[in-house]
Parts: sequence; structure tokens; C-alpha cells
Amino acid sequence: MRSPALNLIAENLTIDRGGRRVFQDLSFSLESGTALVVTGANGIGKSSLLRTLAGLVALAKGKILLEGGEDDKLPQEHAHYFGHQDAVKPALSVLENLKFWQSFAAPAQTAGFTGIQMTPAEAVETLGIGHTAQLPAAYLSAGQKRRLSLSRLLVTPRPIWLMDEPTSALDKASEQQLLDLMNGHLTAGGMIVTATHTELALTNTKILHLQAVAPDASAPEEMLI
Amino acid sequence: MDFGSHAGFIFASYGLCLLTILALIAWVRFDKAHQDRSLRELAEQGITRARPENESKNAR
Amino acid sequence: MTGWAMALFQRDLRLSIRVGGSALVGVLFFLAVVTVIPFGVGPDLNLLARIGPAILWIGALLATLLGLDRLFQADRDDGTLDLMLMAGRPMELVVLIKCLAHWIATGLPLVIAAPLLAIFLNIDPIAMGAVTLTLLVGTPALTLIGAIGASLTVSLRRGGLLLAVLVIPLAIPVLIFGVSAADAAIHDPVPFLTPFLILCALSLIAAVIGPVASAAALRFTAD
Amino acid sequence: MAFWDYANPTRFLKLVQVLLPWLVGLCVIFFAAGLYMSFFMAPEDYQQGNTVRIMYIHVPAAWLSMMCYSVMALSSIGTLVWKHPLADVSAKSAAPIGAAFTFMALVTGSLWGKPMWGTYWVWDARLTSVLVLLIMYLGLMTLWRTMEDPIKAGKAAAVLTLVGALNLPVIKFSVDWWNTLHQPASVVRMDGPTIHPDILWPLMVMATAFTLFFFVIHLMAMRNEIMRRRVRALRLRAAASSHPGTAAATAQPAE
Repeated sequence: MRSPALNLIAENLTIDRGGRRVFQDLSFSLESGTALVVTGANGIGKSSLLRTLAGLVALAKGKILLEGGEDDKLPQEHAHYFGHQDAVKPALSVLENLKFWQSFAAPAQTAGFTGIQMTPAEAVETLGIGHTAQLPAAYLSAGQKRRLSLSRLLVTPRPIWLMDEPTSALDKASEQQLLDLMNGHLTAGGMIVTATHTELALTNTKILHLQAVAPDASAPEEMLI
Repeated sequence: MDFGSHAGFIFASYGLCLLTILALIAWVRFDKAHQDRSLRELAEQGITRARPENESKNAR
Repeated sequence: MTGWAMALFQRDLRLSIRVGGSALVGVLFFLAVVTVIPFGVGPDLNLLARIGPAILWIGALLATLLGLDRLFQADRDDGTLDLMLMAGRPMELVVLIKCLAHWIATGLPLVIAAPLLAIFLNIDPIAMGAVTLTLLVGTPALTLIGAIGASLTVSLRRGGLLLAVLVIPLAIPVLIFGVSAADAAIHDPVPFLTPFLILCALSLIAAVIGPVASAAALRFTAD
Repeated sequence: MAFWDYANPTRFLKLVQVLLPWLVGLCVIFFAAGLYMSFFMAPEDYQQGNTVRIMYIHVPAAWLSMMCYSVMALSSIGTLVWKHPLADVSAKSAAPIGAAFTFMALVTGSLWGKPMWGTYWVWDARLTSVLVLLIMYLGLMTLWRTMEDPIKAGKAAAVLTLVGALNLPVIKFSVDWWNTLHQPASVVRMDGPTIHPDILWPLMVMATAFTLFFFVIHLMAMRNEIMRRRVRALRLRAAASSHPGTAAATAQPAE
């Protein structure tokens, strides 16, 4: 079909947050067209893992590489982060919100990723909130805001999608729509890392299960201090 | 010995410095006692630093 | 300005115009400060004329500090700040542009209001011009320095007061040269240009240190 | 390298244990000598009379208020550049000590000023910049107190400390716009000290005593801070109980 030009590699990721070791020595690699589904109990560090990949949490140890990415860019600059917060400004209209993100977030073009850039109007149409395009985002329902936030991923092509509980606040129909988008992204050679509680019917997935280990083996460096 | 008409100012300065120094000493002592007590209480609950000493050496 | 920078600038400007009329509140606060001072020092017009530039500067400083806590907090609260950090744009420039937009929305109105308030303080026309000019050059420095405090306190629920405490010591040089330049125009102990140029230099320095320190602080407090 | 060995907190604590008694002893000796010299050996100043004796605590306190900030600034670089855990601890525990010395310098300065200038306070360059320094110390302490996570607070405070370090000379320079009532600096000059040795010696001994005292308190405060973080880490672990928040990962393809 296509050559897996992109390869996201995480080596021995170790993270301390607030003096607590969240996880340690976590390694995985992910190729183009694959989704990594992160599972595990609450508070085990799924969100932290995604935020780490997004470059928002400093690594205590280990590194994150993106083979085949643009040389002058960090891995997180190839990624979209779709977290719990919508980053939607109520005072701006739906299109204004989206146009800002299109101009502001730098697109990342890599070999093997054929995701296309939608215009803001197309993106909101795709997600079924086209009729709200000119309205201030304040009038949107929670689900609509969520979809507006999701359309952000379509207006700037980036090969990695980091999605934290992507289906929350979405109804069944929108969930199916989301899955179609995600599968489309995978087909285009993108990759997805998602933390979820619900089964997601994605085409090509790997599972990363996080689980607790015995406490003593893994005292954080901070414990010394 | 006579410190002249400004003796009050001299003794006030030295006195205040002494007080500040004593306050600093008191602060570190009380803080130490407080942390010691907290560590002891934790130890009584069986929560201690599990990482052995030799391991901490090659941690860095 | 490149596309992304313009987009950010326009967005911030739009937001501050549409949300809550921050400019108006700032100017009203400025007016309130200037109004209460005569009640404190007495209605002696000569005295007011003498300390007028200082009153205007302190009023502007306080009004600037008042609006600063929202500089990054609004963006942090809804997750925008996270996305900005990974947008692939230099954070220092992002901070600089946000400060610029913030200054135009809240600092510039203060500068424009200054000549009107100067009338209340019996400041003569030349001094009025001088104060306005120093405010025009100096208030950007206040915003840029304040950005450091704003990014340090961004994760705190009620960071406004702490922000003021942290920023005021850093703002003292700006205040000193702003007021001395304005004073110099009135009863020239030194030529106006000397303190004025130093004030300009302080603003330029703040335009470097402010964004660098503030971007660093925002990165550290991201998680 | 030997220095980095002591970067490990546990070893650092051992080092403190060894060092502290000696430092305390030296400090007491220097204080005794300094106090004796400044009260009984140093002559009266022909202009200032006996009030010159205030200088023997005022100048060392002022010197330490600056040195303490320098220690914090260096530690902040350690925090930001090398992300060193002890740097953080050092900066945090230096702040209250710095505030105390700054307070001392201010109070003795104004008690010296009253008989000399007839007023407790003048807005001259040195007094004003020392006052600003005090506000900065207190601001930093507040910042540390208000932020929950010590690591995050340390980084935020480090940024502020460094900005403040850049700001201090600017403040000094700005406030110099007003005439200064203080004498021009006379201890450090290219052609050697100009003040009389009878005055200089007690001053040096007192300055050494103050510096030693700073190190004693700083080491003790650092030890406390390390213990405080230990307590915090242990409590966090206690709260996490069966789920220590650590995770092992297995990556396997789904069928």
C-alpha cells in the first residue's frame, strides 16, 4: 500500500509529576497508519503519557523521536493534541476560532503522510456544524464545541494525533463520524495515540496497557530529596 | 565604657540584629523538629524510604 | 508580520475588545486613582501640578497591573496555552505579540486618557505633552515586565495580588525615569532627553527580557 | 568530580553532618572576636562618634543581603540549566535568610541614620535598592509558598530570581538619580582600602562571622528542605497506597 515512512519512537520514558513517579521506562514505537490505544486504570498516567508526547510534560528520563519527520521540528510540532479542554473562545465565531488555529499552528508535511488541508468552512461542514459557522462559539452546545475543537485537526495537516478520551461528550452518531475521521487519518498515513475507556473500532491498532507495578521497585529520583 | 549620647541607637541596632539572628536560629530548629516529627510519624505508619542506599548511588 | 503572527495579534485584539471591555475598566480605574489623590493630599493646585506627573504614572502603573492577570490565564483555563506551546511557533514571539495586543487594548487607552486627566491635576500643556509622551513610551515596558509576573502566576487561582507584588519591584526603574523625564520637561533639573532616552532603552530591554523570561516560565508551568 | 558526588542529597546530608559543628564553632569564635573588637578595640570616629560601631553590623548585613541573592541567582541557574534538585533547595532555603539580613541592614541603617542625618529614612539609592531587595525576597518567598508543586515553584522562582538579578543593577542605577547621602564606597578601591586599619579589621572579622553564620543557617535550612520534600514524597506515596502511580507497559498488537 505505502511505505511506512514515519516512525514514532518512545524510549524509556520516565515522568515525575509533583514529586510522584507517574511511569517509568516506557518504550514503544508506532508506524504510519497505526493507532496506539492506551488503556489502563484511572490515574495510571494515560493523560500524562499523551501530554508527554505533546511536549507539555518534561521527561525525567528517556526520549521521543520521530523518524522521517521534518528535521528542524520537534516531534510534538508534528502532532495535534486533542485533550479534555476545547480551547474554544466563546467570544469568537466558529469560523474565526478555526481560522486562527489554521494560521497559527504550523502544518507539518512529511513523506508518507498524505493528509490534506481542509479550509475552515469545509472542516465545519464535515463535522456537521456548518450551520453554526458564523455564530459566536458561546452559543454552541458542549458536543458542538467538541466537534469544533476536533475540526482544528483537519485544517492543519499534522501526521500525529494525540487524542485523550476523544469520544467524551459525543453522541453515537458523532462518535461514528469521529471514527471515520480517525480511520481516514490512518489511511492517509497518519498515526494516532489515544487514551480511551471505550472500544474504538479502528482499522490498525496496537494496544499499550499501563498497569501498576510494586511500589518499591520504582521510587522516583525525587524520593532521594 | 561610655557610648555617648547615641548609646540607645547602638544598643538598639545590636539588639535587633541579635533578635533577627535568634529568630533565624529558632526557625531552622523548629522546622527541623517539625520535619523530624513528620518523618517519625510516617515511619510509625510503616512508610519509609524503600530505596536502599547502594541503589541511590548509581542512580546518578 | 507573517501570517501566524498577524492571526494571533488580531485574535487577541478581538478578544479583548469583545470580552468585558477591559480597556474601559482600565481607564475608569485610572480615573478613580487620579480622583482620590487630591482627597489625600488636599486640593492645592500648585502642589497637584507639581506631583501631577507622578500621580499619572502611578495611576497608569496600577491600572496596567490590574489587567495583567488575564494575559495568559484565559488561554490557560481553556487549554489554548497548551496548543500554543506545541504550535511550532517561537514562544518568545508569541508572548511579545500577545503583549503588544494587550498593550493596544489596555495600555494605549490609558495614554490617550492621560491628557484629559492631566487637566484635573492642573498640569500645564507642555508638561501634559511630556507626561503623555513618557506614558506612550513607558507603558509598553510595564506590560512586558508584567508579562513575567503574569506567566509566573498563571497557574494560581488568585494570582492577581501576588502578581502585583512580584512586578512592582521590577517596574520601579521605569517609574523613576518616566516621572523624571516628565518632571524634566516642567522644571528642568536635567534635559528632558536624558531620562527620556533611558526610558526608551528600558522599554527595549523589557521587550527582550520580558518575552524570554515569560516564555520560559510558561513552558515550565505547562504540565 | 567531587562536587557532583555531593549533588546527591543523601551524601549532601552526610557532608552537612560533618561540616556543621566546625562551621558553628568557627562562627562563634569569629562572632566573639568581632564583637570584642568592634566594642572595645575600634576607635570612635572623629565625626560620627560612637555610632560608627553600628557599621560593624550594618555593613556585613548589607553585604550578606547581596551575597545571599547571588547564591540564589547561581542556584537558579543550576535549577534552570542543569535541573539540579539541590539547586532548587538551595535557592528556596536562602530566601528567608536573605530577607532576614536585608531587614537587618535596613534597620541598622536607619538607626545609624537617625543620629547622623537626623532622620530614620532617606530615599537615597542604597536604602531604596535595599528596600526593593527586601520586597523581592518576600515576593519570592510568597511565590514558593503559594505554588503546590515544589518542582514547579522552584522553576518559577528561578525565572523570577534571575530577572530580579538583572533588575537590581538597573534599580541601583535608577535610584542613583537622586543624590545619595551615603558616603561613596571606600572599602574596595583600586589603591587599597582607605579606611583606617583599626576600623577595617573589626569590620572584616564581623563580615567573616556573618558569612559563616549564613552558611550555617543555609546548610541547616537546606537540610530541613530536603527533609520536607522527603516527607512530601512519602505522604504522596502513602496516599497512592496500593497504586503507587507507577506503571509497566506492554505493547502488543491487537488481533
